[in-house]
Amino acid sequence: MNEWLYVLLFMVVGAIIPIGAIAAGFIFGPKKPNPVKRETYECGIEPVGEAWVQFKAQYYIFALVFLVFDVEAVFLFPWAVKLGALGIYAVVEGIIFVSILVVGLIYAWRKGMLEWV
Amino acid sequence: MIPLSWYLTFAAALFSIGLFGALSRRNMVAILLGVELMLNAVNVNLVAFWRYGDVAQMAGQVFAIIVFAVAAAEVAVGLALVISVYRRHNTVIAEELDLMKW
Amino acid sequence: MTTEQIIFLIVAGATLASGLLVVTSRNLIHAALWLVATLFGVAIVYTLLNAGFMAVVQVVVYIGAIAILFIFAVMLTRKDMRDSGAQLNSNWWAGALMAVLTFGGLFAMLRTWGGMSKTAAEIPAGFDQIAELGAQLTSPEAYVLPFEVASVLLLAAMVGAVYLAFNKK
Amino acid sequence: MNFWNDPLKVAAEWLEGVFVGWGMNEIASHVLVVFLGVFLLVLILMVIDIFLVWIERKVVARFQDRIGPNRLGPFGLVQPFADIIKLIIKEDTTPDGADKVVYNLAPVLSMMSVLMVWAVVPIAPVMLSVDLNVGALFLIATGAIGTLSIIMAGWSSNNKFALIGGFRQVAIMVAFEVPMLATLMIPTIFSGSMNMNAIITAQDGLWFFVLSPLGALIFLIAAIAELGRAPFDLAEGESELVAGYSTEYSGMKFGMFYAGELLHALTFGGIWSILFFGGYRFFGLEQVSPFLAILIFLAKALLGYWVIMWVKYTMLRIRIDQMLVFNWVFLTPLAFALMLVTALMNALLKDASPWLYGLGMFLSNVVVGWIAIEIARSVSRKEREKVEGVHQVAEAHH
Repeated sequence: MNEWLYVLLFMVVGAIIPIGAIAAGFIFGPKKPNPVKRETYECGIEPVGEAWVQFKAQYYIFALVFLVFDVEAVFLFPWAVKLGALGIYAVVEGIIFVSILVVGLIYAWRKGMLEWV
Repeated sequence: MIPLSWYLTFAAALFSIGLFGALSRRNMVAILLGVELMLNAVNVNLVAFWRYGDVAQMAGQVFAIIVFAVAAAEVAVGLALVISVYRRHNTVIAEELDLMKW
Repeated sequence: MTTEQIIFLIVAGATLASGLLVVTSRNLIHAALWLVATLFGVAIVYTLLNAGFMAVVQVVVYIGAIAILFIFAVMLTRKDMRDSGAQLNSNWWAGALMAVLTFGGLFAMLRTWGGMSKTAAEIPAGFDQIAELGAQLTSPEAYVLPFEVASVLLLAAMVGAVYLAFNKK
Repeated sequence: MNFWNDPLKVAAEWLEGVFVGWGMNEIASHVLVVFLGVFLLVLILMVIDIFLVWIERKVVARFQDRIGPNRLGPFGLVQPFADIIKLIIKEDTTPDGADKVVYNLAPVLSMMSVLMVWAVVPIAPVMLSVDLNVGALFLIATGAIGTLSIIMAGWSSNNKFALIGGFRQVAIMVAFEVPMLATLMIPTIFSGSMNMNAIITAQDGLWFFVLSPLGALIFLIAAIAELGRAPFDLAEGESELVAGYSTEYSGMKFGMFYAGELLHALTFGGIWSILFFGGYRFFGLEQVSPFLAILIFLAKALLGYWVIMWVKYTMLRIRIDQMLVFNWVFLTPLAFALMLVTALMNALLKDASPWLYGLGMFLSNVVVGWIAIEIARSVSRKEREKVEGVHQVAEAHH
């Protein structure tokens, strides 16, 4: 049997438990909404404007660098699994692989993109 | 056991949906979403061919991983382009970028 | 019909439905979240294909990174929360026609191909996919060049994207 | 085989027999038994989670020289149940303009992402939950779902604080996932597998902590940042962002975020102990009985959790810019350098005796850590000189 079926069961149970808890809160809790209560919280004063705020492009850069290293890890995990059986050449390949990417990290850092301006 | 045709049909349908998205949406980010769907459809095909061919030959999975890398690069540069265009022209609608048209 | 086939049909149906919602949602954040659902469905399809590593990678790369990148990009390029105006361009019917024709063409082509109804052989016991993948990715006879080129590609993408997102006017 | 040696299998076989006796077919009864097993595990986790609230409050009280909850029941043990009743009978509010579906889905996903980690956690030699060969990466995959739930909560609340808090939290989580990925490769290199049970089995002679103390330290730092706990808790730095992404949540939905965070901390304690401290192993004691193995694992997980709490209640909050620079410029290169050095030493010392292997690994860790600290020290000295002016530093040297 496919072992992922068990993971699926974990997912189902992992969803049932919080849904049940939230449902219990929904059933037993009072429901007396009023316009002031439904206002979004802004430290007690009336909300000003929309929730949309101008974001820094830095957020994009963080996600971008993460994406690149994430994909890198996808390549490196099979490499790490097999490493014990491979010779020193595989280690050298890995070092080349990582150092090429570190150049990118250094570039982003030198450009001041990793700082929170 | 699921026949190979099911996977290929599924991938073809996903690819067509992505194609529709890439051709018909006005927002550039949405166009990239469509491209993502198309790349995923290709990956489904690659992995399916790996499974239904010679399993010891990992070519299908290796190609799929390369496609992951390509998809990541495509999204990173594509969205950076969108952000750059938005800063210069204050729009993300593909049709409004008609500087090269006459 | 076996249980596996039923699971596949449900997953495939849900995946395609959320795929349709990706390309038709007015709200781009919703579209990105539907993309997450679609990609998760594709990950389940990978597990049905016994490619567990691909499924996990799909979740890690697409949901963990690419979807987040999309949401950040949407937040960075919007003037207000609400979406106004048409989401589809004036030639959307041509796009739809192209999509239907592509699907029809692919389907017709695949039907005439001999290998369609092929069924998969059992995966030999003790076959470690990930170790095999690692061996082939680093073997000079196999895919070591794509392995290193992928690194260069990612470097190029990172440098290019950092430059594009940050060039001051 | 008896109940004492393999309780799960005995119970499962007995139950399956009962179900088949009721006229069910075998596959259905097997799936049902597995479902019940998973349900039982998750329920036990939730009960532990309830007591984690009590443990957390007692421990923080000790750190701050207080007594902590002591009114309800012996040692205040009934207190967490009172907390739960309070959460249940609170009104469940949804702010205007919130995206209802996404808003309600976010706490469920948050809890689910934590519970799913336990699918790959081996709690005893015979209780392997699911024997996945991608265990280490599965951890990151569930983390991805957690990240998504935070961004969903922040966006759907239609609240400025929630949105900014959610975005900051996500920026931190994705940033610190990179050194975590690199340190996850270190046990993978040692054991030649990503399977959690194989990683534990490989720690036969030496715990990986001895082979890679620096790796364990980096993993712990990344895990704390991933949890969004102090000193990396600025997403909900109360003085700036109210409660971060969970600002608008009330009642049990907030409870899910809160319980999820506590359970996540315990889970990371458990993962830490599996990756670097031998999981359920303790000098052969785990062979005596699976029940003892569970206790050992739980003790190790709680010890890891205690370390995380210790850090939380000792350190001050770090500013977000310092934190991200620390990660990208220091921790990420260090983690990758350590991973590559480990790979290199592993290839060089493959045929050496276990003692030489262990010594070489340990020393290479010390050397990498020492070089990193020296570089960091010289950089920070330069920074300080830039800020304070040279003369003050010179004075300090006298």
